Amino acid sequence: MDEALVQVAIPRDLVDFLRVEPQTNSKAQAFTKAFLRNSTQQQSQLKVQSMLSHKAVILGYSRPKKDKSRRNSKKAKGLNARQKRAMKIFQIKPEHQRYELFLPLHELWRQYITDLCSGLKSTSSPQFIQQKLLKADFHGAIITVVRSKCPSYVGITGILVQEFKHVFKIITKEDKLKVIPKRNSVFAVEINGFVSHIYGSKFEQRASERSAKKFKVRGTIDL
Amino acid sequence: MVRVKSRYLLCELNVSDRSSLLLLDDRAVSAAVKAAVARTHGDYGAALCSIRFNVKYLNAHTGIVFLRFPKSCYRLLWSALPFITSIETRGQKIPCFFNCLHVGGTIRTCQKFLIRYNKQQLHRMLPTCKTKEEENQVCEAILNCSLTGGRREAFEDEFESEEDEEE
Amino acid sequence: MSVDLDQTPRSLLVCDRSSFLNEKNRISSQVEQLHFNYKVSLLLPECSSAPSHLDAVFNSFNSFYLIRNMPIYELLDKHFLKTAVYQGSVYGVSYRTRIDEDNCVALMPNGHLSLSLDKDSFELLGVEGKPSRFNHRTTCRYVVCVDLTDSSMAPGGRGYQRLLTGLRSRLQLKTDFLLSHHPGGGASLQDLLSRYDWSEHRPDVSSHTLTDLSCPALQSCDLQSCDPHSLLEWIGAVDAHISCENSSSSFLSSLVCPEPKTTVSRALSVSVCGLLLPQDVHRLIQQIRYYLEQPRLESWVSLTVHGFVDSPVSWRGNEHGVLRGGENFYSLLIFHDQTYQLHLATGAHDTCPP
Amino acid sequence: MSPADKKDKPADYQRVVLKNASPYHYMKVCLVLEDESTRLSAVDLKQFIISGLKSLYGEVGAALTFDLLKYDEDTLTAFLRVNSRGLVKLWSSLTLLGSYQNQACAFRVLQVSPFLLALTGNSRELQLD
Repeated sequence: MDEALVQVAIPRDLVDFLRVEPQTNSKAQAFTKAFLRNSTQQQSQLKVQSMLSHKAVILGYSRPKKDKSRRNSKKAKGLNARQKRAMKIFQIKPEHQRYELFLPLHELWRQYITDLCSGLKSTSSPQFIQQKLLKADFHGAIITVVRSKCPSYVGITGILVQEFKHVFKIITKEDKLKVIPKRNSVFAVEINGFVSHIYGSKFEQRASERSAKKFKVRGTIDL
Repeated sequence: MVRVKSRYLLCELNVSDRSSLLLLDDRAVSAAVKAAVARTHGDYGAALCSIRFNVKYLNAHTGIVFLRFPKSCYRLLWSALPFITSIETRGQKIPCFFNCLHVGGTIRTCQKFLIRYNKQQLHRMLPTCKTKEEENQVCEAILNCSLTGGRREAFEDEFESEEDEEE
Repeated sequence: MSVDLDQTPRSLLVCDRSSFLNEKNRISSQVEQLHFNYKVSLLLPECSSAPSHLDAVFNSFNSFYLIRNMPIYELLDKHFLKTAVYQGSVYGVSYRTRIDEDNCVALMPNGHLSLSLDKDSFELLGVEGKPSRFNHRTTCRYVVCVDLTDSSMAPGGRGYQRLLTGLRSRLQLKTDFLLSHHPGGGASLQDLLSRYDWSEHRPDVSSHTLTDLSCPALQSCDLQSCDPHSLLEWIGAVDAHISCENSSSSFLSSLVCPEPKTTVSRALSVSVCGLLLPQDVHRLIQQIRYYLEQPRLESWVSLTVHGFVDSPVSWRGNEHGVLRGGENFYSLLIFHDQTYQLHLATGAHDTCPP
Repeated sequence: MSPADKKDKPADYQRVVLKNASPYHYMKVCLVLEDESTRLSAVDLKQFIISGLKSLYGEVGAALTFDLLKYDEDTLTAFLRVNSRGLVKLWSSLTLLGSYQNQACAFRVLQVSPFLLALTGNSRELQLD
């Protein structure tokens, strides 16, 4: 509508008043074009000029600040493996290496297993208990090495105090802390008369990871 | 480099009637060898013969055969070859026997040997020609073969055929 | 793929030739080091009945005891150790156990206990041992050898306790057991015997006479007079009552007596079976030497002693196994001039005899 | 003999160790038949073993010489003697012999030894009860 208004011929009364003469259509068009070209060109050039001289352009990319703060908080929470080792967090002090100290832990573990296996009656099927035991935590259990490739491990009995990926640390009745590799040994766990055997080579996981792992059924297992 | 090693036996099929050679094909020779091995060495030999035994090449014009045997048992299998007295093909029984000329580790050495062997034969045979006519006959045969032998059988063919002519 | 069908497992034959009068002869140690003798067979040419002093030796071979289902930890019993093992000269070997499939036990006169165990039993026992020398690719057999007279194996010691609990509670090894002891050693077995089902056995003596036996002409002078293999073959053929009267064209058998040969009109073959002590064998050899001192028609005697096939040890406590035959035997040919030829033979799973 | 005689001979000590030198191997085998009343003569048995050799090792195998040293018709137990080089062939063909006159059978190889003497003193045969 505005465009139409611009292109409309100037009314007669205004011609006299403004002392301008309406040009012919073609001439007017040519003029408008030329005028527009001149004015706009100048304007864009100016803008670019001002942009280049005043505006700051960021060339690099920076992370949002929020991310950085989260990493800091995480770092503050825990220690890395080296620090843990240096601080001897997972080592049991010699004065604490006493069998009686861990007996309550064993009691707790018995309760836990009894709960887990819903009572552990003699009527419950061994398969069911085995399934539960596979996923259970063994800290506090009394385990015995029944078979091993290395003869000197055979026969060691004690309370399992720590379980790592590849070793069990157990404390024996003689208040000795023993580190036993899981590989190439078979362990026996006894709960209320149920004796289950654990093939160490197939058990090489951390206790937490084991709960998620699926065990495969195999016909025969060698150590 | 590790590879499965084989032995290639270069054998010549001797027949009384040369035209019957043209009836032969790979499968007939292979079956004849297998049957002979099974007879002389029983199930054990047949089993050895069932893996990596192959008739690699058969020239139906000259009766040259390349047999491939596994290296570990080629002696045993080789020992059965003299017991082949006939080959059955297309319902016909062709009386023949195997004459082993060379044992090589690769086909290439066998081929080289064959060329040398045929050359020797030629040099031995040519001086025995009595008349000019005979010599001409030999030359003609060579030319003939080079014409017809342009197909699959390269040079073995030429030399082999001359020798035949001589006989 | 292996095609070589001509190979056979290894075997060893040691031929010794010496004289009893030579101070370097080792015959007594060679006899004594083979602890577990199963069979002694004697061939006396030109003899129809055994002379009385030889007969007396045969009948005075030590008797032995068979204990049924004896737990092996009984051998570690404090009292038994004191009354028998420490006294020495106690021989024990498990019976009706096959060394290629079962666990075998041997108690040697020097107080060593040798157990040949399969892999599973070894892992259960928890006592130090060595993998067997004759394992093929995978170790499936272990040998545990303990010296019961050692101070660490004294009752109450750590090694003793470990072995005892291992045998008692972990690996409950029970076998039939043959036990014998030399009366000169002063050992007494009665206490152990009284606790189990046992029986006493006399070595089983059998003899028979052979007539018109063709036999090789044996000369003491040189070892090469007769090929040892054909000589052993002939002795074996006589022992197994195999006829040597064959012609080379015979369809069934072409076994012949080695040349040069003679014919003896009669011969006596005596054999004794059981758990025989090396001391008794030694006594027998002495008696044969006396016997040969009298002039005779044929001037030689052949004695063959077979060891137990399933004993975990052969000569000198070296490890022994059965691959095909498990043979460990020696054959002694004694001549009138106190010279002898000794052939010691072992099979594939055996070390070289002394 | 007389002391003079002994002194004549140099009191020497000779020791020779022969390794894998036995020219023959000896086998003690027992034939187990499905129908226990079947009787075989020694010639039948040898013929049967040769037929087994022929089926497994062909005509070359059938030409393998072995001796039937002793045969007990009641227990079907036989002593065989074979060249050491032919032991594996004979043994394997015995193993693969599965039928005699259309009845199932099996050879039990009881003992194999390079010494005939070893076959006569096998402690596994000790019966004490």
